[in-house]
Amino acid sequence: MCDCGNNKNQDILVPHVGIITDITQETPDVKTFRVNAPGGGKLFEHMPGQCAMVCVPGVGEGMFSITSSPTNKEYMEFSIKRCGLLTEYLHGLSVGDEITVRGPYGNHFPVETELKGKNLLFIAGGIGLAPLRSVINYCIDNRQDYGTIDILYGSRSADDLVKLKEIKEKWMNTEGVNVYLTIDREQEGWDGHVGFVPAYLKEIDFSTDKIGLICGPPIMIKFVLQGMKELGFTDDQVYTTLELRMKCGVGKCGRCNIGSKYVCKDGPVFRFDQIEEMPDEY
Amino acid sequence: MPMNEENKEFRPLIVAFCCNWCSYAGADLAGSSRLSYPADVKIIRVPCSGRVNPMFILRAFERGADGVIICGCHPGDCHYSTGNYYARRRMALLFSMLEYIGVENGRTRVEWCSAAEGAKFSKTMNEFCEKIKSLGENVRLGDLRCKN
Amino acid sequence: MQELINRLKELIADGTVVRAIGWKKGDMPYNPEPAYFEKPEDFDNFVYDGFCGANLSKMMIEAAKLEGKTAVCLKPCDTYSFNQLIREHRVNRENTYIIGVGCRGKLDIEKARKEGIKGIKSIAGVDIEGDGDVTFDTIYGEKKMAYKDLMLDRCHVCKGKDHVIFDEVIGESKDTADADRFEEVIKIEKMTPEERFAFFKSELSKCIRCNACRNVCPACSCRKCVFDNTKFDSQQKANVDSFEEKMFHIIRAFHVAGRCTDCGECSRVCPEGIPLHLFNRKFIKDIDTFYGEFQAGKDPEAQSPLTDFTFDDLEPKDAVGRGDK
Amino acid sequence: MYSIAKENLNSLYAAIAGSYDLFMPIKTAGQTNYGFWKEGAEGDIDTLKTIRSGKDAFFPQVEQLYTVNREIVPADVAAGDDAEKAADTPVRTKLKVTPGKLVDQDFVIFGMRACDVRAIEVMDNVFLTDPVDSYYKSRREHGIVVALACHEPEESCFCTVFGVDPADPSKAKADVATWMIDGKLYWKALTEKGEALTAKVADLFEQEDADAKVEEEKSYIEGIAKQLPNAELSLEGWGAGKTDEKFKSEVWDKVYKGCLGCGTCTFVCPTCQCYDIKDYTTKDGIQRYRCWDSCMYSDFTLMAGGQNRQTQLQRFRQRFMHKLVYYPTNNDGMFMCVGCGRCVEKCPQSLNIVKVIKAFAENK
Repeated sequence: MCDCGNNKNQDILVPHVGIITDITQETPDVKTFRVNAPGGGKLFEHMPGQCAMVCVPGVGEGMFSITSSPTNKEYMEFSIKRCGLLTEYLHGLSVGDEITVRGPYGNHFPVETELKGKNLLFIAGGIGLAPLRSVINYCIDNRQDYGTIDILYGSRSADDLVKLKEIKEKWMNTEGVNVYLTIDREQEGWDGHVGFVPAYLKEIDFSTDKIGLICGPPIMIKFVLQGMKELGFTDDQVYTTLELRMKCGVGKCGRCNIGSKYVCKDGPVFRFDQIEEMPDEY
Repeated sequence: MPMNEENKEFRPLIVAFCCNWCSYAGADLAGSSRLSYPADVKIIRVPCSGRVNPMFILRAFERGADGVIICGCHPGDCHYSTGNYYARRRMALLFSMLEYIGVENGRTRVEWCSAAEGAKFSKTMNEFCEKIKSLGENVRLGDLRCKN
Repeated sequence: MQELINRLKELIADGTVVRAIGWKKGDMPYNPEPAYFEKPEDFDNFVYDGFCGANLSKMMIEAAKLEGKTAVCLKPCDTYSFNQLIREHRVNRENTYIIGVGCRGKLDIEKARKEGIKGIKSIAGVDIEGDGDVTFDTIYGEKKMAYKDLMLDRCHVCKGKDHVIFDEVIGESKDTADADRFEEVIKIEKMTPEERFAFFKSELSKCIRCNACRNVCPACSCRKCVFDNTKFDSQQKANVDSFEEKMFHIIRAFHVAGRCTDCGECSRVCPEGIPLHLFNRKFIKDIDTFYGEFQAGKDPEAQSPLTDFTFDDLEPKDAVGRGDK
Repeated sequence: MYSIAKENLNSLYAAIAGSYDLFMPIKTAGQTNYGFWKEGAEGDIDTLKTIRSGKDAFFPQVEQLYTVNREIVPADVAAGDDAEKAADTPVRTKLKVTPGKLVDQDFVIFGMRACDVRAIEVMDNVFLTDPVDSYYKSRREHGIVVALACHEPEESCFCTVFGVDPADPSKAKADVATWMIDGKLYWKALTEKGEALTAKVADLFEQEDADAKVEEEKSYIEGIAKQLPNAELSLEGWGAGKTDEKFKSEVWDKVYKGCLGCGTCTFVCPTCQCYDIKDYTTKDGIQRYRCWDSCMYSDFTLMAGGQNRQTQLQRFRQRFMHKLVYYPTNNDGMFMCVGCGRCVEKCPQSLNIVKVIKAFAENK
C-alpha cells in the first residue's frame, strides 16, 4: 500500500488512492459511492459545494461534486449518474475496488458568511441534488446557524429521486425543514405532487426572505430563475453551481473558463448576478 | 521483451488477425489435429480480413508486437464475397509503406488459409515465428513507453 | 486581377452568386488569407497574386451549404480537389460557381527566408501576370530572387495548366513542372532501410501534432476524424517518442490514398517544414504501379483504386522487397 | 564583460554541456528548434526564431505526471467485502500511484530571445500562482536562462508593442545576457545563477571592455525595431476589464472565417499554456501525462452533454480574448502575448493576432 494518500509535498495533479467502501443504487442510473482512504478515514476535508476529480486510471478522470457533508467525519460520498465512458465504468466497480481522487477543488457555497443566519431555499432537479445535498446536510447538522430550510426537489419519476431514504428519514424529520417533492409525470404509487419544478415553485409561492440555491439541468435552472424572479427574488439572492469540461481542476489547463473566470477555481458556485456579468458562453 | 538470465532466447510477440470464417477455424482444426504452433502467436478474431484496419496493425506494433500476420479466406472464397480482395489491396499498400519508412520486410504478412487447412495454419505460424525470431525485436515501430 | 474582381462583382450584382470565396490582402505583402466577399466594398481588399497558394476547394464543403450560390476561385490544381469532393458527395456542385483562375506557380515565403531575406517591407514581381524576378524591399536592403526559385515545391511538379472543372476561366496559366513527381520518392526507395528509417525519424520528430496537415487537406473531409475520437487512446495530442507521429502520418496518408490529388497543401502548411507529400506520393506511386495509373480528381466518375479490385491483384508479399534488390 | 569568438562557440557548448544539460536552438532536418545539445549537434543561434518557442524548457510538450500500477486481487470477504457481491465479481483492483520525477539538476537554456524570456514571466503567472505546479516550479528553479539580443529583428516581430526590448536582454528576467556583435559573443552575468554558470566556463572567455560596443549594438537594434511594420501597433481598447465590449463585437465574425481549427498558432506560441491530461496504458502501469492542448481543437471543451464552445468562431474568439482580455484581467493588465510573431509566420491561413488587433482598430 502506498502512502501517497498522506504525502502533502506532492504535486496538486497527483491524486490520492481511495477505496470504495460502499455503493448504493439510488436510481436506475445513479449510484452513490462511499470513498475512504485505503487505511481508513477521509482522503481530505472539503467545504459544501466543492468538487473532486475522480479517476479510473486508463479510463478517464472527471470532476464530481462531493455529495457528503463536511460534517461527516468518516467518509466522502459521490453520487454519480451513468452517462459517459467514465461513469459507465464507475458503475461497474465493486466495493473494495480502488480509484484515485484529487481535490478538493473550487469554491464553495458561502455557508459561513452570506448564508449564515438566513432562511434557505434549495431547488434541485434530478442528479442536481448531488452538490446541494452537501450543503443541506451541513446546514441541518449546524441547524442553529440557519433559519428555515425549504427543499424543493423534482425528478423525472419517483424512481429517479436520489437519496430518497435520507430525505424521508432525516430531512423531513428535522424541525424547520420543509421538503417538497415533485415528479414530472403521474405514476402509480406516488401520491405526492406531480409537475415540473418551476411550476411547483410558483404554486408554493415562497416568500422572498430567503436565499436560493439551485442545481439541476440547465433548462430547469433557466425556468426556475424566471419563476423566482416572478416571485420577487433578485439575482443576488440566488446561487447555483456550474459545470464544464475540466482537466486540471486548478485553473491552469485553460478550458473551463467563462470569460476571465475559471469554473474550477473561481467557481463552481456562482451567484446569479456574477453569472449575468459573464459573457454568454456556457 | 524482457530477457532474464534463465531465458536468454528471444520470444517474439506475434499478433494474428484471423478471419472468423476460415483461418480462425483453421487454427481450431490445427489444435484438434494436434498440430502445434508457437504460443507466441496471439490470435485476434475478426469477422473478415477486410475488417483489419491499418491502424490495428500499427497499434499492435506500437504496443509491443514484433510481428503481425493477417489470415483471411482464399481470394474468391470470402464469406462476404469480396472482403479479402479489398484487404489485399490495402495490405499491399500498407506493407509497401512500412518498407518505405524503413521497417524490416517480413514483420507483416498476409496468408490465405481456409478452415480445412489446419496444417497450413500451423506451418505458416511456425514459419512466421521463425522469421520474426530472425528479425529480432521490433524496435522501429514500438513505443518507448511500452518497452520495459 | 482587376478583371477577376470586376467579374466577381458582376456575378454578385446580377444575382448569379450571393458571395465569393477568394483571398483577402494580408497585413504583410506575403500573407493573404482565404476570405468571403459579399459586398462591393469587400472587394477593396481582394487580392490574387503569387502568394495566394491556399486551395479553396475545401471551404466549399461549408460554403455550398449556405443559402444561395457561392463563387469560388480555383487554380488548375485545386479543381482536381474539387472534383474529388464531388465524387465523394461532399460539395454541392449546383450551389457552386467555379471561376478557374490563372496560375504561373505559387510562392513560398519560407524559400526567401532560407535565402536570408528578412525585414520585408514590400515585394514586387509577384503579380499574376508577368515573368520577371521577385524583388524584396527590406529593412536590410533590396534583395532579388528568381520567381522559379521562390515557388512552392509542389509547383515544380505541376499537374498542368488546365482546369478540370469550371464555369469560366479568367487569366492565363502556365505549366510550371520542371521535375519528376516521383523523383524524391524514388530517391528514398533507393536508400537502405536504415537510411530510410533515419530520414523519416528525423523529419517526423519535428512534428508538433498541430493537425494543420489534416485540417487543410481537401480529402480529409470526415465529419469526425478518427484522431479526434476521445474514446480511442491513440487520440494523442503529443507523444513521448516519435512513433505515434509515424502512425498518425501513415494513417493520415492512408486514409486519403486513392483520393489524394497531390495538391501539396499538407507540405505547404506544415509549420515544421516536414515533406508530408512524400507519404501521399508513395501511395500514389504504388497505386500507379500496382493497379494502373490513376489521378484522383481528374474524372469525378472514376472508381478509386482502394474501393475497387481485380481478381488477380498483386499479393501483399510481392508489394515489398522490390526496391532494394 | 566577457567575450568569445563565434567559431569557438562549439567549445562553449561542450563546456556548458559538461556540467549541465544544455537546451538550445539546434538545427535538425533543415529546421531550428530547441533541443538538448550533444556532441555533433548543430547549434544554431543565428536563426532569429526557432519554430517552437523556448517554452519547452519549462513546460514541455509532454510530461509524465505519475504512473498508476494496477493489481488485481481476489475479493476479501473477511476484510469487509460484501460476500454476495464478491461471489458476483470475485476480483478487486488495487492501485499504486508513483509520482513522476521532478527536475533536480540545474540546466541551461541558451540563446533565448527577449520575447521568449518575457513569455516565461507570463507562464509564471499561471503555474506559480497558488496552487503552484511543482513540475513547472522545479524546472524554473533549476533552469539558467542565457538570453541573446536580436541582432536583426524581422518584419513579423512586434515585441516592442508589449514593452519587450529586443536589444537589451538584461532587462528581461534572464540570468545571463549576451550579444552577438561582429563574430563575437559578449556575455554578461545578471544573477547569482548566471554567475555560477559563468564561473564554470570562464576560462573559455576573454575579458574585454566592450560596454561601448554593446551600447552601439543596442542603438542599432533599436533603430531597426522602430522600422518594423508592426512597431506602431496599438493595443488601445484591449486589456483588463474589456470582456463585455470585445466579446460581443461583430468583428469576430469577420476575422475568424479562414481558421482551419488546427493548433499551429497555439503550439508555436511561447505563452500558450493550456494542457490536456491523458492516460497511456502500457504493460507496466498506466502512465498519466500531460501534453499541450489547443483551444482551437473541437474536443477541447467537449463534454458528454455537449460543450460550451461549439463553433470555430467561439474557439477563435476564446484564444484571442484569453490573450488580450481575460489574462490581463486576472494579471494586472499584463498581456498574454509577447510579440514574437511566430503565429504571424506560421499560420497556414495567415490569420494571426496582429490581424485581429488591426481588424478591431479598423472596425471601431
